[in-house]
Amino acid sequence: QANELTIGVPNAIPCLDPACNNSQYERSVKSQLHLALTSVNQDEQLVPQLATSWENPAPTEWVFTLRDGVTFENGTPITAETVKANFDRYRDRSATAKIAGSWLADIQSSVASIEAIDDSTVKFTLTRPWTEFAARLASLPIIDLTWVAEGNDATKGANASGPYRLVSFDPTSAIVLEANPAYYGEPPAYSKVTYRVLTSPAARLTAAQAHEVDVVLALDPQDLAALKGDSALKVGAVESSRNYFIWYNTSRPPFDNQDIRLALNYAVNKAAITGSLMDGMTSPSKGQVLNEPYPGFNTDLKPFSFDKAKAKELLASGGQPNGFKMTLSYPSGAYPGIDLIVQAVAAQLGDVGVNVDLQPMTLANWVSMLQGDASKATDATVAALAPADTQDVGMLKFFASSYTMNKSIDPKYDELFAALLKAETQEEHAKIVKELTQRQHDNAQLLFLFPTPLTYAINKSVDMKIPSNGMIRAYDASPAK
Amino acid sequence: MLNVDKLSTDIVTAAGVVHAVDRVSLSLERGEMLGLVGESGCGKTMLAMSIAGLLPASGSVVSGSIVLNDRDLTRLPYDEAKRLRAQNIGVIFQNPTSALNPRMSVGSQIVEALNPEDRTSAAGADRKCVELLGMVGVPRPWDRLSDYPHELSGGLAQRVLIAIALARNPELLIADEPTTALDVTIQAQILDVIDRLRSELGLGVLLVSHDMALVAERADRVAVMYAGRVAETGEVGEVFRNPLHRYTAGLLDAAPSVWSTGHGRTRLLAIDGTPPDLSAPPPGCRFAPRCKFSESRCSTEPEVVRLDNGHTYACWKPAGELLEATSAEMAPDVAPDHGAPPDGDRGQPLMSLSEVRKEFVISRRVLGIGTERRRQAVAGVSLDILEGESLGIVGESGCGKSTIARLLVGLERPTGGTVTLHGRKTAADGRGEQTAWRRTVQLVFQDPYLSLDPTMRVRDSIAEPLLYKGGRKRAVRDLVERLAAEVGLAEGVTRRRPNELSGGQRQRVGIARALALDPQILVADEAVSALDVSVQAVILNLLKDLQRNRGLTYVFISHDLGVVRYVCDRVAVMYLGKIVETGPTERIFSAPAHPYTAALLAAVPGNAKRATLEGEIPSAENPPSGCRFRTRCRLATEKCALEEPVMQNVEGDGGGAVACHFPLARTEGIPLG
Amino acid sequence: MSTLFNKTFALRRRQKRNRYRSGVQGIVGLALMGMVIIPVIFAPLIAPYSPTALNLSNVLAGPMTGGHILGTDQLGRDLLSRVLYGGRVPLIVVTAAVLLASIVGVVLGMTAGYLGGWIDQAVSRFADIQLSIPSLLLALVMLAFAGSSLTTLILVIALGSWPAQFRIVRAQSISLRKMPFVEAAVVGCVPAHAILRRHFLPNVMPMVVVTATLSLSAGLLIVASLGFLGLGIRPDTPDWGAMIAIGQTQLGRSWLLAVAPGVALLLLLLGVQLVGDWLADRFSVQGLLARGG
Amino acid sequence: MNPIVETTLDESVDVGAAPPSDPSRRVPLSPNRASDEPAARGRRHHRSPITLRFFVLRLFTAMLAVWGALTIVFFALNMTGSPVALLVGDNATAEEIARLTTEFGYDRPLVVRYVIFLRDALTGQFPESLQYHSNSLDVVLERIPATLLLSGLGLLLGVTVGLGVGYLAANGRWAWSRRVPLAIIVCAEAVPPILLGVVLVLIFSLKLGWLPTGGSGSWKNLILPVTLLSVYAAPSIARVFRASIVSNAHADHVRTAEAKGLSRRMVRLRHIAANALIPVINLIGVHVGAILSGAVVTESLFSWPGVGRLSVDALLNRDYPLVLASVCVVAVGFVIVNLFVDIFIAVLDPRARER
Ligand SMILES: Nc1ncnc2c1ncn2[C@@H]1O[C@H](COP(=O)(O)OP(=O)(O)OP(=O)(O)O)[C@@H](O)[C@H]1O
Ligand SMILES: Nc1ncnc2c1ncn2[C@@H]1O[C@H](COP(=O)(O)OP(=O)(O)OP(=O)(O)O)[C@@H](O)[C@H]1O
Ligand SMILES: [Mg+2]
Ligand SMILES: [Mg+2]
Repeated sequence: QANELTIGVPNAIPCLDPACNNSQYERSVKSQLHLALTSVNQDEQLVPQLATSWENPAPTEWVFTLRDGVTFENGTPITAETVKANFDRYRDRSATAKIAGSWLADIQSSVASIEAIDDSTVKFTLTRPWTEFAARLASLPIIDLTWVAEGNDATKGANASGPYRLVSFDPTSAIVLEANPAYYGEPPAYSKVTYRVLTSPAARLTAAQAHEVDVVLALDPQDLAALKGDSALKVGAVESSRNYFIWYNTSRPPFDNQDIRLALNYAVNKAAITGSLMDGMTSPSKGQVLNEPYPGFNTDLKPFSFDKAKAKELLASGGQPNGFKMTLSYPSGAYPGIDLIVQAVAAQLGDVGVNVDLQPMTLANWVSMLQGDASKATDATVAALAPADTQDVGMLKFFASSYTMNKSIDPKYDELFAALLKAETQEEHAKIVKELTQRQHDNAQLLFLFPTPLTYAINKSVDMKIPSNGMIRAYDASPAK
Repeated sequence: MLNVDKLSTDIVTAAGVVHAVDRVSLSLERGEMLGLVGESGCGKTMLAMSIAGLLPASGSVVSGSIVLNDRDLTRLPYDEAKRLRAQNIGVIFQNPTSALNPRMSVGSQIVEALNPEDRTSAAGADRKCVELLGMVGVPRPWDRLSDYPHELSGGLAQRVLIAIALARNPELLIADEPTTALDVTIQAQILDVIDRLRSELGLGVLLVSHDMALVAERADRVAVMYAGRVAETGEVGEVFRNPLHRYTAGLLDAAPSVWSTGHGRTRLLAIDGTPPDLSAPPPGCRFAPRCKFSESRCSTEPEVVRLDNGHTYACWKPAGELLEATSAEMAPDVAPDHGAPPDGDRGQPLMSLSEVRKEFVISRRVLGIGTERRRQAVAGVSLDILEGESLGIVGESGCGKSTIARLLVGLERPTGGTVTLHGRKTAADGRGEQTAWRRTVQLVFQDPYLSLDPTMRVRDSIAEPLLYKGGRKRAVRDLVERLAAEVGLAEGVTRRRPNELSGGQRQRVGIARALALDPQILVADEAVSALDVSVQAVILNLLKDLQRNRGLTYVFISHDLGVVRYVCDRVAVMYLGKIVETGPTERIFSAPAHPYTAALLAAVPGNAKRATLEGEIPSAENPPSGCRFRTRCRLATEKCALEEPVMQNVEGDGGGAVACHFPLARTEGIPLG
Repeated sequence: MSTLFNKTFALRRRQKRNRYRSGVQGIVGLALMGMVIIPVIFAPLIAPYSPTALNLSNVLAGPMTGGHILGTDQLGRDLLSRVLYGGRVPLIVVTAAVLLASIVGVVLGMTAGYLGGWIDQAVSRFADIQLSIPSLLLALVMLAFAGSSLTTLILVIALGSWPAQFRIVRAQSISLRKMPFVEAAVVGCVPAHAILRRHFLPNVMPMVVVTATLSLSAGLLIVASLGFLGLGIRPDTPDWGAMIAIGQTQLGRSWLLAVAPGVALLLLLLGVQLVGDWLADRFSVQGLLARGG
Repeated sequence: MNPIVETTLDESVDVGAAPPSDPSRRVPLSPNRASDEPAARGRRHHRSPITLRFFVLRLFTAMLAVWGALTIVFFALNMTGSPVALLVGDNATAEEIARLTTEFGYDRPLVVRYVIFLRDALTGQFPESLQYHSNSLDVVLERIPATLLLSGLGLLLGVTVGLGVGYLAANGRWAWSRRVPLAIIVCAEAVPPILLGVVLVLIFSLKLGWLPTGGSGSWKNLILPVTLLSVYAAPSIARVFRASIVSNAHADHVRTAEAKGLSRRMVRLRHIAANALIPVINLIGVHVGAILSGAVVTESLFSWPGVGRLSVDALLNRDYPLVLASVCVVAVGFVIVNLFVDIFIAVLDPRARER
């Protein structure tokens, strides 16, 4: 039916409490049920939502003015007190520990206090300057806390305030939403939306082929070819904020040697992989972990070219003229195409004499490895990390020496990163980011591969833009003209 | 009523076509009982099944006719013949428990067999079932309807089968070895029922059996089958008194009998060899290859000679009056009796049981729910086994004979009392002593088919105990050959596997294996009951020879009193886990002191004072108080229920002991009938 | 009369045909197994390419192009070579696992059946417990947490299939224990271990073999399913299950990717099943323990 | 010589000793009771098959099996460390991990955790699922109807087809009807379900467009997975049923039934086929395990929201509590089914009651 939209998502959506964090798909659903103070629109601009405006009177102070007359589905108004109560909960470690994991760690460590100045004004006092604070709030919706008190059972509804309300909730199968009459703004174009959970790539592909879904994400890039012939579908990819890279265990020889790290960067023919495995949906990274979607993307940097001779030379100067053996772990199945990508990379490294022993892991085991002891980790690992908010800090944080894999070769990186956290202005922030990315590039701290393509297949009757962070919200869609 | 003419039945097997029945002619009148006897595999069952229309799928009647009340069953259309048979022929089988559907209650199995008009109402059908069960002497028939076959004893199951066979008022009852699986006493009960029905309902009965004495006692006429052919038919008395076919004569000679005198003196006259392979029977007289009197003309088929009295036979050299004379000539190796007569002191007790008990736990309580059920297989038995004697143990099925045998060889441990060997207790001994004990006492098993490992060559079976006694390979091999020769196994035989041997050969192997350890005592548990009479005779002779040559002591367990009388010097009679009487063989057989012994003897076919012991053996789980036999004893009084009788000596006449409050005096003889 | 004789002949013919057919079944089964197993064993000699040699400029080539008989996969590796090599993991794993399971099952089954008592109770209950977790689920649990390697795969498959062997051997041993020929050995003072070896083992062997063929096909399916669910051996080692999983999204473009390993597995399974059926027929017909020959 | 009078006379001495547990030797209090008022007793050909002891024994074994299953899985899961890592995500600090480890009690000794786990499991209080943030047992139980529907229908179809083919293979009138269906089903058994699933989707969803590729909601979603599951069960049932019919056909009691003059059909159905069902039902008990295993693959293939897929997802996400709950539920289900199978067999086969 014209007024219905079915979206295929690759993960289960187990929890509708915003304090839980599972995936951007779960966040997409939550952001349509509940309003946050701010919002990032489909053009990735920060726009007002529950707050009509905000200001940053001091580096550590943020004041938000709330929209009047906004209510939950059941008629309860949303006031500054509601916002304060919500953030008090977010900040309360013990209340959210079990469900939030580290999702709220930044809020808990950086927000000193919240004040409801009047019914429509809230003031946040931070412990440090945080230029992207308003953007961060976009992923923290304000909900009815009585719903939480009653056991936050989504099968009984969610008391929504956003454009949609919950009709039915089946976390591993389908979540059905309909337009929320209590929503303050324009009613969404589609009055009924189904998020269908399709966990296997094959299931997503066949569902798209059978036109069972209007929008589906995260297809294997190679599978898109099968859909391209279908005249009813638009298929393509956006460069996502997830960048594939190989993370050296720099505490361990030979990866403490810069020449070796560089050599491997030259040894991998990224273009061949993106051209074949990724079906041209993405291109080699520009010698850094950031790409276009990040504000701090460093346009000065150039990709490492594919140059076998140079790689060999560097290996020799790094003291490994005959190559060496390394273990390479990766979270099998966790990112689109990863299993094939690692095999291709391993084969190419083999060509320059680096013998790769692949070690597939489940996502969970892989995460524990990343947080465990460096001596127990593999020599290197393939990752495609991204911060939830597509902010530079989130991304660059992964490479500070507090992380297992980077027992730092570069003390300066840590210093710069600490400075970044204290940056009070956008300019200062941008400057430090540029310096950080440059250092990372020069050091060849990582083997830079390419951004993952965020692939999609959209029915031509639907007009929808897929943002780089993978948030897929029905209210961003409309019937095509 | 029934006329079978030149009937031939073939069975197609992988190895070829078996001519199981070959041009057989028979007739049977209403109210008449025709006995059909012969060795195993001679085609008795196939003949009976051809008549009943129950041949296996691979079998078919290929020629001849079966005329039932003037209608030839072989020529009628299938459905018509089937209907006719269902109406007129009732069939009962050898193994009653497996002949009933284990899944269905007795009632529903009888109801199925009823005529449609009897089945119109449930209550009516039930009443008819009860009537039938009553007719065949099932006690409390109403309670039986809901029983399942596995809850029935063999005797009851056979009665139920007879009830099923009678459900449509047939004129002809075909009974294929109806009592082979049953005890003598139960056998007598069942045959009484059949006899009664025969006279009451005018049934014609075709009784298939390999027990000559039984047929002699019950049947009007007899047909002796050999290798698919009828060798001899005629009036029962005439045929058995005056057998003309050499085969019939041989069978009669081979069977030890309770009633003939002079047992324990002579060897049995065995028929050598085995019946021919029916897929390629020998030309001419089929018995010729085994016949001591065969001559050249025996290679042509003998004519059937019919005498005036209806006695027919097919033999070129009939036995007739010559029998007595020739039998001596036939068995030149007849040896005089081996040892001293059983009177006097025979020596030291080699082994003794004192107050031995064996209880089996049938089911335990589960978490305090349910009842624990124990079965007393042996309930306080004291018994001495004297050096050099042959001790017989007899009794009805389930009375604990086998358990005693197993206690003697150490396969079971007593739950009470002691077993001593050479005066030393056995149970408490250490491993080494155990081994020594076991090597002194060896066991011969009943079933020659199951007692040899099918995957092993027989010489390895014989050698096995020697190997583990620590024998050297070479010495062991020589010893095995010697043993094989001693039990009469030809040289090449030991290299074969069990499935290439005949039953008799297997039993010889079993005996050789038991002898391998040079035991003093040989316990034979029904060692010959699975064998044909002819083979049985051979094995019995062998056992006797061995005893003489090796000075063995035998414990000989059998339910066949004839065999026991032939082999044993002394007999112990068991009833429900207890010994009720012991004594020298001759005394026990001529002057039983315990009413049970007397009843047991009375049930044996051929007894002039025939009588049947009523009822079944009570459950060993809950034996009757006092004297265990009292529930079936006609002499029982109040005292028998309250007091348990103790063993007391029997006066005179070889002595022995009896456990009865009212032992029979010699003059009383058998008090029944 | 003639009709009766005809019936006899018809019977004889049918009997012959049955025998012939069951023999044929075994031969066909063995042939199918050989058809799959031999090339897999000799893969290094037969395979035209290395199964891991990738060629990113020639991905998903169609069959019979560029010297690739079955075409190439997503990484431009020769599909035929991968199918040939892909049978090695399942075959090694399942053969080793079934062997292991049979040994464990036979040893425990014979001991439990012979000794009875609490040992029997304990092992039987353990087998029951083991059986109450579906074997694939158990394998998943084990693999997800132990990581998959050849050894863990073998252990996991063996873990799933020993109870079947155990139960059958135990049941047979219990009835063997009461067999007169075993009691004869006991009475003949043959030590227990020798009784087990000389009498039990040869007599349970036929059933063990039949059960092993059943476990073999069940094991092959589990290995394939594990590979399919992404818990098989490491992905650069070709493995039919994983190949089917990766190929299933390419059905539109190159259906051989999933179907070729699938068919190889199918032929192998069919062969194993036919042989298993045939063996079962064989042994129950011979009925080594049955009377007579 | 009237046996009835004889026995009753003797047994009147014997009343006190008559064991109630041995029905074949039950002794009436009054010798003649047996023959009076037969009509009032109605049809007495059947008795209640289940004794309390039988039931308790089975139940006890069943509980033991569930406990064992839980124990095995608990230790398997806990051998490899704490699941907190997953919970905290990829950007947590070491101290955060330590804090949560304490919070969840993963710092306690394994044995203590085991005892706590068993205690909680007894009361149905499974630990919270790490993904769903609620009692993991509830999460699993919510999936039960879907799995029951799918496996139930799959088993039903498999058993029906299997029995039909098995019966036909043993009794078919023509040679082809005995062989062809059996041959087809034996070949079907050799098709790996993963391949079959993929091919079914290719044909029926993509090429023909008749059926949805996966998901749940309408009866159409059920067709492909149910077909796939039934392929697990049908072939072996057909084979066992056939073999069982063939061996039963030679049983002695069948000859008795034939001698009664029953129609061939009656003999086949009542005396051969019905008896031949007993091993088949045993097999079905075993099959439930296979079906549940099969459901793991099938549910994953067809995105069916059942326990199978839930447990795979939970495993891949290291959601320990959820894995434990799933395995527990599966084991309980399996054990319950087998309890029913035992009872059903006892109904069918009176001999089994005594075991
Ligand atoms: N179902 C069968 N298939 C093949 N041959 C058979 C079958 N039944 C019996 N025979 C063969 O037919 C012959 C006659 O067998 P039958 O059962 O009639 O003998 P019998 O006299 O009843 O023996 P027994 O005393 O052992 O019962 C034997 O050679 C036997 O091997
Ligand atoms: N292992 C056992 N477990 C339970 N009960 C047993 C066992 N062995 C024997 N019994 C029971 O003990 C009783 C005596 O059995 P036993 O075999 O000694 O009798 P038997 O006189 O040899 O009978 P038969 O003549 O039938 O061989 C029977 O009621 C039997 O059911
Ligand atoms: Mg017979
Ligand atoms: Mg016995």
